[in-house]
Amino acid sequence: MLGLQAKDFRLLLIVVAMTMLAPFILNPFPVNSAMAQFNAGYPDLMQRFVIFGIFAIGFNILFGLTGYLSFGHAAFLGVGSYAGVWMLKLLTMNVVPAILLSVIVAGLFSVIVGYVSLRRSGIYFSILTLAFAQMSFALAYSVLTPLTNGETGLQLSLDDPRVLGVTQVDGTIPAPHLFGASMRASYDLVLGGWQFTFNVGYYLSAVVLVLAFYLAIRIFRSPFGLMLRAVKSNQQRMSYTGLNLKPYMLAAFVISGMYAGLAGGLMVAMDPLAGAERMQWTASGEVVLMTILGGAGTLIGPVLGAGFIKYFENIFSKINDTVLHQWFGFMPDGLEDVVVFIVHPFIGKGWHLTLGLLFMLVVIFLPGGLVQGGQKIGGLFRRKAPADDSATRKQPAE
Amino acid sequence: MDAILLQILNGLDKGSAYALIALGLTLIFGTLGVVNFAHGAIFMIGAFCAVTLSRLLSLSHPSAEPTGTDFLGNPKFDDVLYVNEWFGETAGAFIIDWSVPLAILFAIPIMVAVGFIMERGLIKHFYKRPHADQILVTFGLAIVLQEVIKYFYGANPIPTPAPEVFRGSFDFGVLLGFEANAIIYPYWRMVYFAFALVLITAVFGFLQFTTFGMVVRAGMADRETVGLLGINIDKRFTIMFAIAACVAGLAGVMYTPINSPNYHMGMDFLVLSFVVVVVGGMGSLPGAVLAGFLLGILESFASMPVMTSLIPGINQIIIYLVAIVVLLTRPRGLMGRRGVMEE
Amino acid sequence: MGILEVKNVGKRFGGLKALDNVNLNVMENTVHAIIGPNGAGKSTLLNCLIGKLIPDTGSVMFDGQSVLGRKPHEINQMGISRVFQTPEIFGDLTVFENVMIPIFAKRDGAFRMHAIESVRRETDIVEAAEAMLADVKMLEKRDAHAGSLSRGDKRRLEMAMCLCQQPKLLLLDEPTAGMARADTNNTIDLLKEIKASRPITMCIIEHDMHVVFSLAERITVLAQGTPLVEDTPENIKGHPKVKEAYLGEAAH
Amino acid sequence: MTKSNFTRRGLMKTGAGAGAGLALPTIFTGAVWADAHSGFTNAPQGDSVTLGFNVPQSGPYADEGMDELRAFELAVEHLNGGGDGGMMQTFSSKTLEGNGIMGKKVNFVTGDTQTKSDAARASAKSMIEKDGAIMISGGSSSGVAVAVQSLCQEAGVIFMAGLTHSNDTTGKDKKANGFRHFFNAYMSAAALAPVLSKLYGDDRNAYHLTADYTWGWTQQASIQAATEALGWKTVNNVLTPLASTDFSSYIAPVLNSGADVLVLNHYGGNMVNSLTNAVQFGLREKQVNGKNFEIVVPLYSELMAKGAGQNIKGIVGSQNWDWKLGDEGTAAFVKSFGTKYGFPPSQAAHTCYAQTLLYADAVNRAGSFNPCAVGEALAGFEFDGLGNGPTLYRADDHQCFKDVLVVKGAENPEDEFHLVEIVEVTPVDQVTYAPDHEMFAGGELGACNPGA
Repeated sequence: MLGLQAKDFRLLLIVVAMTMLAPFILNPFPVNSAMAQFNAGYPDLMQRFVIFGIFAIGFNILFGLTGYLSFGHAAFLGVGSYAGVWMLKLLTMNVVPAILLSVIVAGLFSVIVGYVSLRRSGIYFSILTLAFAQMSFALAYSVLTPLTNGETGLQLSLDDPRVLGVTQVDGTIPAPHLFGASMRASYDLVLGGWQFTFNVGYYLSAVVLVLAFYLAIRIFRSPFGLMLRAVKSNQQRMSYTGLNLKPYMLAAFVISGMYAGLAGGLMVAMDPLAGAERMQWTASGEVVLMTILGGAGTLIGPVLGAGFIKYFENIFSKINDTVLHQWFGFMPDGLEDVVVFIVHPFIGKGWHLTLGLLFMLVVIFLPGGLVQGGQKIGGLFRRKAPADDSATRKQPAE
Repeated sequence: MDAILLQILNGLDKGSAYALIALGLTLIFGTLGVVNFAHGAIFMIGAFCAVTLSRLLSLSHPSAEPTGTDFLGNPKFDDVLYVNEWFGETAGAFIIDWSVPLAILFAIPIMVAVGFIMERGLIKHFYKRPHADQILVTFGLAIVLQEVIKYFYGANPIPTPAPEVFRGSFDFGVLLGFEANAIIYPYWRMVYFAFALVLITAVFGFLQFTTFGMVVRAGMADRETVGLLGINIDKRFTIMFAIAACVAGLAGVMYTPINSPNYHMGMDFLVLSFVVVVVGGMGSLPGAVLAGFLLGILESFASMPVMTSLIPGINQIIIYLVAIVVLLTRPRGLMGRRGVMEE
Repeated sequence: MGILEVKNVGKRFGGLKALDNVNLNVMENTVHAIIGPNGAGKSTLLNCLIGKLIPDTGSVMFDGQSVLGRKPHEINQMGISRVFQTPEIFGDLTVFENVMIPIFAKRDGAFRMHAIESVRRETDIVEAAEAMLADVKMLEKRDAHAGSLSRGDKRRLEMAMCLCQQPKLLLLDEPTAGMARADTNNTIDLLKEIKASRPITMCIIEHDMHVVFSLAERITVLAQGTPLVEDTPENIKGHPKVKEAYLGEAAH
Repeated sequence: MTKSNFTRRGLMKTGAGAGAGLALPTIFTGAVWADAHSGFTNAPQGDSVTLGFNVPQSGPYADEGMDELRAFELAVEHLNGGGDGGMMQTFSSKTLEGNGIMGKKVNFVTGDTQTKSDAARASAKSMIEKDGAIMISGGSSSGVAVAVQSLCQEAGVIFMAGLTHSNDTTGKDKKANGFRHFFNAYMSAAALAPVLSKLYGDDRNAYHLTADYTWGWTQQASIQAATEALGWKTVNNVLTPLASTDFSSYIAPVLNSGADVLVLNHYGGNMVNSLTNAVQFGLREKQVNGKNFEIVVPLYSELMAKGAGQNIKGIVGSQNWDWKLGDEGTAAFVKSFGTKYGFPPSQAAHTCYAQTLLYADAVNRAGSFNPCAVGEALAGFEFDGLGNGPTLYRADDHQCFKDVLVVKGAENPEDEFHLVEIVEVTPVDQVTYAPDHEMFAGGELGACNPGA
C-alpha cells in the first residue's frame, strides 16, 4: 500500500492512529480526578509532541542512517523559525508561506553548514556543526538583534506591515491561520467526566507529521537510504564501489536540515515567537537525546523519544507540593508527609533529576532505546500468541 | 603593547581552566574511548568540595545567651564556631580563611572515589557500546549530579573567597616599566596558573616516567595489543579515570575563588572543553593543553574593544570560529592522531 | 597495447624512494601478478593505481585514460574494481544489500538522488543481485548480516560485489593474506572459476607464491621499488634474480 | 467552524460524579461557551478560580523563582483567608476580605520557565489550556516576561509581570493585558544619578560593561543618559557575551582607560561574576585621577548580593523594594513571610505578592474576571500600603510609579539578611517619565483581548 511493504504500512497506520486519536490517548483521566495532572491532551503539548517528532525524524535520517552525529541541528530549527515569523510579519498570517519559507531557509543554511562540516567525519564533524550552531545562537542573541529581537525572541507586533493581510484587528494581532482556519481554534468534546480537545493547529501539525513520517519511510527503503546506511557501514568500500560519498552525505544533511526547518516553521505557526535559545547547544543536544532515547536508526523511535522528553518537561515540571498533598491526602498525616518528602525532589523543580535518571535507566536496561522496550513487551505478548509471524525480525526494528 | 601583554596574562588563567578540564577529558577519550559528558559535572563537584569544606569548617552552635533580636523581633543567638572553640579565635579564623587551599586535601580522596565509583559502577559497562549510548548515559549522569548539588546547595552562586593574603592584585606593569595600573593581575589567578602548571606537569611526568604511565600510553596507542600482552589494562584504566576525575576536581576546587561556584558551572564548561579537546586533537594530551591555552588567550584578545569594534560580536564566537578554522586546515586538530574517534 | 599501462612511475616519501621508474603493462583478459618481498613497493604501486596516492613522476593510463588525480570512486567508475587484503564489505547490511549497492553504482553512476523509489521495486537490480549471489553460491545467505559471515564468505561476497560491476580490471591486494591453507585453496578455485566463466583482466598483488603460480599468466617481480623482471610463471620460477630477491624469504 | 481561542478545562466541578462517565456525549464548542459565560478565556466556573504562577525553577535563577513561588503561595493563602492576612491589612483598597476573589476560592498551578522564552511560553500555555488559569504571573527576566506577556495578550488572560526590569516590558513591548509592578532600568538610573553625584561628585569618567542583550542595552542607555546629565563622561561601553563566566579580560583594561567608575550592567550570575572579578583585580583599592575607584551595579538583588559575598561591600545600586523599609505594609509582609519561611522576603517575592493582591483587588473592584474589566480597574489605579508608598498604575503603559530605593552593600553585615543597607529612598517624582519618552517609544498597548 502506498508503495510500502506490509510491515511499514502497518507502522504508518499506527502512527496515523496515534496522531489522529491523540486527544483521546493523551487524556486518559477524568478532568477532576487526581490523576488529571498526568493528562497531556491539551493543544500546546500535543503540538509540541508532533513538532519535535518531526524534528527528531529528520535528525534520525542523518544520524540514524549515516551515523554522522550533528550537534548543531537546532540551528536549522531556529533559522527556520525566524524565517517563518518574518513571513508572518511581512506577508500574511496564513501559515503556508511561513512554513514553506522556513523549510527553504533552513535548507539553504544547511547546505552551507553541511558543505563545510562534511569535510570531516566522526567527532570532528560533530564539533564543526556544534560550532556553527553556537555561533548562530550567540549572534542571534546579541549582534543580530535587529533580525532576531535577541533575548526576547522575534515576535509579532501591532505595526507589522503584512502585505497580503491585515496589520491588526481592533488593536489585536490576528492569529495565524490556514486559509481561514485559526491555528488556535479548538473543539471541546465532553464525555462524562472526560474532556477531549481537538485543536486545528494540532491537526495541521499531525498531518504534517504523518506526511513527514511517510516520507521518512520511503527514504529509509529507497536506494538513497541504502546508500546512506552503506556510508555508516563502510566508507572505504563505498568509494571503491564507485559511489561519491559527498553528495549523498550533503543530501542527507540538507534533507534533515529541512525537516528541522519544517519543525521550526510549524512551531511559529502554532505560536508566532522565535527565541534564540532554540539554537543553543542544549536544544541540539535535546534532539540527539530524543533520537538515542527512542532508538537511533529506527523509524518510530525518534518520535517516541521526542514525546517522552517533552512529556516530562511539561508535565513533571508542573507537579508541586500542593498537588502531592492532594494525591496522598488519603494517607495518615505522618505517612503523607514522609511520602511527599520522598517524592518531592523528583517533581516540580526536580523534573530534570527524574529525566536524568530515566536517561540512565533506559540506556542501561534498553540498549536499543524505547523501541527495544516496546519490542520486549511485544515479545511477551507474542509468546502467548505465537500466531504472529513477524516475531522473527533480524534487523533492528524499523 | 601593554594591552596585549595584559590579555595574554588574562588568557593564561582562562586557558589553565580549559587545559585542566580538557586534559582529564582527553585522558578518558584517549584511554577509554568514552565520550564523557559528565566531565563538566566532575569539575563542578570539585568546586563544591571547596564549598562543603568551608561549610564544615564554619559549623557552629548557637550562643547560650541571646545577643539581639532578629528581623521578626524574636531573640537572636550568635553562631559560635566550633573551630574557634577548639583552636582559638586566631587559629580558627586562619583555618576558615584558608579553606580553599585546604580543600585540595579534602577533595583528592573524594574525587578519586567519585572517579572510581563512576568507572566501576557505570562507565565500565559502556566501553563496547556505541558512542551514542555513552553520550546518553553520561549526559543523564551529569544531569543527576548537578540536580543533586542543586537540591542541597541551591541554584545561587556561593561565594568562596581566597585566603586573605591572595586577595587583591599585583602590578606587573610597573615591573616591566609601564605606568602604574597598566597591567594588573590578581594574586589568586597567579596561584591558579602556577597550580595548573604543577598539575599538568605532574600528569605528564606520571605518564612519561612511570611504568604505569608507559602501559597506559601504550594502551592509548593500541589498546588491543596491550591487552594481548596479558597486562590487565582494565584496572589501569580505572585508575586513569580516577586520575582524570581528580585533575578536573582539583581544577574546580581552585577555581572557586575566581568565580563563585553554582550547580550548572559544569555544563557551562562542558561544551567549551569538548571544543578544546577536539581542537587540540583527539587522543593528544599535549594537544589538549596547547589548545586550552591557545583558546584562552584568543578569547581574551577577542574581548578587546579594538577587536569588537572591528568585528562586532567576535568575542561571542571566537572560540567556535577558531575551532572551525583549525579543523578545516588541520583535519585532526592541532596534534591529533589518525583514526581516533573518526567514525 | 595493455589495458593498464604504468610508465616511469616514481614516488618518494621524504628520503625514501618507494617507487623508482616502474613500467608495467597489463594485457586485457590476462591474470597479471605483481610479486616482491616486503618493502618492495607493492602497496605503494597499488595505491598509485587506485588514486589513493599520486606518483611524483610518470603516468598511469587505464583504457586510454589517465587515472592520476582522480578520486577512488571515479577510478572505479572507469572500470577498476578492487579486492582488499582484509575483505571490505558493508558489515551492517545484509548480503543481498551488499551486492545491490555496486549494481546501483554501475547503473546510476557515482551519485543519484533516488530517495522515494523503493529498493524492492528496482526489479532489474534485484534480479541482477540474485543472479550474482546464485553465481557465487551465496543465495541462501542473502538475508544474513554481512558482518556475521565467515572470513571465507566475506571474501567471496567481496568478490561478488566487485564482479557485479563487470569491471574491466579487477585489482586484488593479497587476497589470501592471513588465510589458512584450505581457505587459500578455496579462494584460488573461486578465482579460477571467475576467470573461466567470463572474460576478465585481473591484477594480483601477492606474497604467496602458491597463489601466484596457480593463477597468473604474467608475473612482474618488484624489488626495492623497481620491476626486476616480467615474464611467464614458468620462466620466473627459475629466474636467478628472483631467487636472489627472495633469498631468506623462502619460508613464505 | 466555531472558534475559541485557547480551550479551557475545569468544566464539571459539579456533577463529575462517577456514573456520569457513561452519559451521552455533549459537545461544547467555544462559541457555546462564550455565549453562556460572558465571553472571555477561562471564565471561572463553580466556586474556585485558578491562577498560574510561572517562575524559573531550573537554570541560574531557580532560587529567585523559588522565592517568588513562596510569595505566591503566601498571597493565595492570605486571599483565601489563611494566615495573618499580610499586606491585605495595610492595602489601601479594602475589597479583599479573605474569602478568595469575588468569593471564589483561589487555586494555583505552577510551572517552570527555565528562563527561556520558549519554555516559559510552553509552560504558560499549559496553564491556560490545561489548567484553565485566568491570570499568569511571575518570571525573573525580561526576555521571558515580554514573551509571556505577548502570549497572554494573544490568549486573552491577564499577565502580572514578576521581576522584569527592562524598559521594553512597558515600553516598546507593552501590551494591554500586561501589567508591571516592578521598576525599570530608566527608574534605576534616575534614582541612582543624584545619589552618585552626592557620593562620587559630578566629575567622573565611567566605564560600562554591559550584558550583550536587550535588558543590558536598555540598562546601559538609561544609566549613561542619567550620569551624563550629571556631567559624567562615558569612557567606554563594552558588551560582554551572556555566556561569559570569567570577565577578567573585560575588567583588566578598565584601570588603564582613564575611567574612575565602573558600571556593571549585569544581572544574576553575570553580575556576581563580573563584580567578583572586578574586586579580585583590586579595582576598589585603586586611585585614578586622584579619586577612589568606584563600582556601581545599577540593579541589585538580595540573591546576587549573597552570591557575590564580601565583594559587594560599599557598592551602590538600586532596588524596587527592601524588607528593611520601615512602613507598615512592608512590616506586615515581612512578618507573615518571615514567620512562614524563616527568612525575610526578597524584592522578587515582594513584587509577586503585591501583583497577586493587586490582581485580586482589581477583579473585586471590577466585579468580573473579564481581562478587559480587570485591566480597566488596574489602569490608572492609585494605591498605598503595599510597601512602596503611594503608587500609581499608569494607564498609558501599565507601569507602576513609586519610590525607588538606592542601596549599598553593607560594610559589616550583622547577618546574611543585612547584606545591603538602604542609602536613600528616591521619591516617585524623580523617577517618573513621560509615556512617550524615547527609551519607551515604539510600541502600543493595543486593545485588551478577552480571548474567546
